[in-house]
Amino acid sequence: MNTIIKKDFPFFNNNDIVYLDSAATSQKPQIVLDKMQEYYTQYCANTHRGEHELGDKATTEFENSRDYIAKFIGANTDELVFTKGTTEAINFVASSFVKSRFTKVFLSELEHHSNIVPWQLQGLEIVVLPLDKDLNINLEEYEKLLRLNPKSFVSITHVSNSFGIINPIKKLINIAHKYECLILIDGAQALAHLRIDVKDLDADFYAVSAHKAYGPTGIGALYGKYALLESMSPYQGGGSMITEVSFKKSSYLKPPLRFEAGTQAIAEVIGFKAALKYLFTLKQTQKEEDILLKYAKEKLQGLSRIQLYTQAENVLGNISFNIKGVHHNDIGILLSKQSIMLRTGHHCAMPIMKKLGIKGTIRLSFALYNTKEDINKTIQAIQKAIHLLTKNKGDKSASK
Amino acid sequence: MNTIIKKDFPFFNNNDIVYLDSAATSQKPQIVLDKMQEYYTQYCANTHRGEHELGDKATTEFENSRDYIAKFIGANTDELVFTKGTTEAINFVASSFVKSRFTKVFLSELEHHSNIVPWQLQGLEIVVLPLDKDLNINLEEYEKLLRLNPKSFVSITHVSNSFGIINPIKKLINIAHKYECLILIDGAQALAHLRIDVKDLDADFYAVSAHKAYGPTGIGALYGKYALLESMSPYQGGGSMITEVSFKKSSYLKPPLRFEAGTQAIAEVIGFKAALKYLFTLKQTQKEEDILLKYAKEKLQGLSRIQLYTQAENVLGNISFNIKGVHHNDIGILLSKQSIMLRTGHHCAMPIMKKLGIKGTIRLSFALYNTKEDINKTIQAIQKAIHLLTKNKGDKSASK
Amino acid sequence: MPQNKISKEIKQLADELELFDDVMDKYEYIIELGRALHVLNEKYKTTTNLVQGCQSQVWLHEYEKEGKLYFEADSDALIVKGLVQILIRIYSAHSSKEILDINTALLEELHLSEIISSGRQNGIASMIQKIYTYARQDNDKK
Amino acid sequence: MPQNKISKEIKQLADELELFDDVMDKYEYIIELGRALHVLNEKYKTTTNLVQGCQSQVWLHEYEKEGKLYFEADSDALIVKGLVQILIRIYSAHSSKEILDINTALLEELHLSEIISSGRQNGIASMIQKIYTYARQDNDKK
Ligand SMILES: Cc1ncc(COP(=O)(O)O)c(C=O)c1O
Ligand SMILES: Cc1ncc(COP(=O)(O)O)c(C=O)c1O
Repeated sequence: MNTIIKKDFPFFNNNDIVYLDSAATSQKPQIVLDKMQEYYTQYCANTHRGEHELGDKATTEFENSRDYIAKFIGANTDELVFTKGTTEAINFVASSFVKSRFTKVFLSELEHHSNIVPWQLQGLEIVVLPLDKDLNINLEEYEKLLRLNPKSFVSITHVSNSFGIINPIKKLINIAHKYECLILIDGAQALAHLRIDVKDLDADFYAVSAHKAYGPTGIGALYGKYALLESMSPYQGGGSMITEVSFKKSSYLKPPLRFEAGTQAIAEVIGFKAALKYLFTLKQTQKEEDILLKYAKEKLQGLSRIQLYTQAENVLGNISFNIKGVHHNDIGILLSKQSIMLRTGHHCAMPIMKKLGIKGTIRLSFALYNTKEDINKTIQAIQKAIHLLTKNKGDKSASK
Repeated sequence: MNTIIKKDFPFFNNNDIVYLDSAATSQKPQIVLDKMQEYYTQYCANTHRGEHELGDKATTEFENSRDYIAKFIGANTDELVFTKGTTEAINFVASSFVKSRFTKVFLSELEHHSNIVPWQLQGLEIVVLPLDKDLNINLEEYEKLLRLNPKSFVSITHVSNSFGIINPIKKLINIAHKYECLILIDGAQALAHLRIDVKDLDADFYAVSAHKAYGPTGIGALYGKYALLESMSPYQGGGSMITEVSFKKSSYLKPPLRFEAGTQAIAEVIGFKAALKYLFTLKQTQKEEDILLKYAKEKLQGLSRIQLYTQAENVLGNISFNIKGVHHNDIGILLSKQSIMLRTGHHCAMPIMKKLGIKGTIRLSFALYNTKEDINKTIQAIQKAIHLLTKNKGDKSASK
Repeated sequence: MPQNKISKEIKQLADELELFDDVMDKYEYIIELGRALHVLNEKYKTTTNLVQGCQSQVWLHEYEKEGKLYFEADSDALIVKGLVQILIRIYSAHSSKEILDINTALLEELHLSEIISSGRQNGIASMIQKIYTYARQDNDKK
Repeated sequence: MPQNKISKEIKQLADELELFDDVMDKYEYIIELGRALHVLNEKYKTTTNLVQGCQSQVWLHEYEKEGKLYFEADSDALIVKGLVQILIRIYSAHSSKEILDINTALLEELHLSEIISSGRQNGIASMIQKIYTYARQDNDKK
């Protein structure tokens, strides 16, 4: 199955790389590139402006994409605002909503920098939700903290980008609402792997990036409940978000257009839709991804001196580990030299690294195109790297 | 010459449209699409993160693009910050620099909404620089105002998107600096048409969009003098703009990376460079564009009931007009039906429209691929439209 | 989709418009419809009746008489006036129920890109929205 | 580009590294260089001497003796240590003038992607910068 999927991705037709860094950014299927090409070569025009037919066509495709992407995550069309990515989406909420209404934000220890720094920049105090030893949020502590701090703002990742932990989002949202808190979910690592239904989850905000889910760079989206979006002031000002401008005063369109100032990432929005459509037609189940992840974990556990950081079962998309006595960076370089691309380091999640007392990890992260073959090659390459890095100095003969 | 140029643009190979809306967004040459495709299909990876060779390659191409784009406008590499476009660039300066240092901003009456609304959103008072009758900034008034308000912030467009006026930027900057003012130049309409040298101009900030200069959507840049950038706090927070993150406090990288939070528009940055490289190799002079614009103006002046809004000679890239007694929108629709795509309306510049006492104009805007043939077809189509719109009711025979 | 008087009217108009093989002739016809549009009394050109478009302005005045909804409108642009005339022919003098039974997608049969436009700032699109909102309000009263 | 002792050293190292046709053998050699790196006295592992990389840390201690600059360094990662060793072989025991005469682009001849990396957060790249900054300061004093 996954070998067939690989064929949809020109990247894999062009080289023999084992790509295990999809949590950083995924490869893109041909159809996504084609759809963007179509825009650029057949109906390239600006959107939401003066109405010639070319512009109309571009606007229609743009708005159809919004519609599709919104439906894909269970949202209404008007509740989906395009942003550069998850990072911008969170900065936007921090600046246009949370800053003026809250003084603190509750985050888990697992968060990505993109769900930490935006709050700090707005001068908000961060309260940290503690984890259990398997890196799961301690639900009792969570509820206790919110009980003591009702009407607060909470922001939590759906899936951890460094340890694959799937947080019990529905429960977390439920508890948040019980204490009249509002909650943003960082969906950067979820979109490519889980069926998301923001209405069923009852999330207040949900942020995603296209490039981690087979889509182009430079585009992402924020879902927000319409009433919340309506209460928000514009994040940026410029063309196509106004109803009236004068030097004294301007008035703004309704959401989502209110929040989309200036020329949008038009080709990218169109490519984003194509990516989700591709994802949808694959009808890949989470099960198949689970099988691969379990396979990888099993193989890794077979390595001597392996250090894993969670035994949790609610894990998806990526595994982090270290080899005791070896620097993760050394492994990363030697794997790269063997055409295996994966990320080593702090994965933009310094706080959890610090808490675990490490500088970083080696991370395998998966997408639908990965195969057991990929895992086997990787394990072999890791063994080779360990061998080179740990054998005695000058013991040249042993390396062959 | 321009017919040969048309061949570089797949859009024109695909259809017979006369495209005169390049001030909204330009068409893209094949080489730009190819370079983005190359990234997506050969070395697709995230940048500035864990260092596998694929990511290194992507980072190298990304930073080489920065280097090229910076040089193209005469800036140092470290002085170029990538943004979504001109709109975001101006919002960024308004939020991260002007807001905390100034209470007023001086703008010309010609400004685009993207150079008006961002200042309003930050609560800054706008002081309007008056125009002469030909829509040129009154330099005496300008100097007088700045003399009375030293150490202010000024923001002015290089080229007007609605009337093509080229402002005497070097002089304006000079005068601004004489009174210790700082000045941002909105270069959205200049990049595709003029050789820009920010150092020679001595601009403090200069903002551009790729998509108006043969580049992709979703990317633009802000030039800022390094000392100014260094004094600015981050605009957004997230991955890859930090040196250290903890829940208590984070520290940030130096410019420009400090201002580039989260995954960047990688393919678009690479495409942006390709666009400017294409523009550079054409070595098209401003003269050839002048000839076309003059030709169009001459032809337009031949129409009866034509209303032009400036007789200035320092005009570039676009012409706005109206036909007395006819709504611009009616002309727009009928031109579109004749495969001529141009923009009618307020062109995101309501204040100047209001000042002229009009709702909008019909705008021809040009790029290197436009030909006299394009103009001739357009004039014919306008004549046909005027004919249909102004003949007596029921006078069917006259339409043939 | 139920067949009612409105859908028949749309069908008939579509057939009529299809007779033009030259698109410019079609628009000439629309312009004539625009010229023929019943002038809207100035007192109805109010801010409430204004449906703002990005390009042209449309004023729409609605009223109910004997269970039927009536629409009168005007615009500052001629082609828009013609399109407005077409929409009035379609929607005026029908009950709110009849209007609500018609999916706006049906208007696509007219092949007038200006009528079904995704540009949310399109005056015509806003006018259609206003017609339906009015019909919904009227229907809710019952 | 002037030919001096440093450029000759680079050339010689490049020739040496080129002998490996298997890239893993080459890195094995670098690892060995890393192991052989003279241990940096703990007292020099200060924050000022730390050149922060995204991945690994490098401490670089510089000093001048009889008109020549000397470099000692350490890292927490083994391959980086090997690369550091290579850089020390290249730059240590030369005058600041000799160092400044060498364009860093010359290092590309080594074909070690980790050494000339565009990642501005690369520890090795920062180390090279620090070497040049020190050489410039030393040169300015004269
Ligand atoms: C003069 C001027 N400034 C700013 C902008 C905004 O550029 P963008 O929409 O690419 O952000 C435009 C484009 O419409 C413009 O013409
Ligand atoms: C959990 C998580 N949140 C946020 C982000 C930021 O996403 P982006 O870089 O696309 O803005 C990432 C991606 O690195 C992530 O993994």
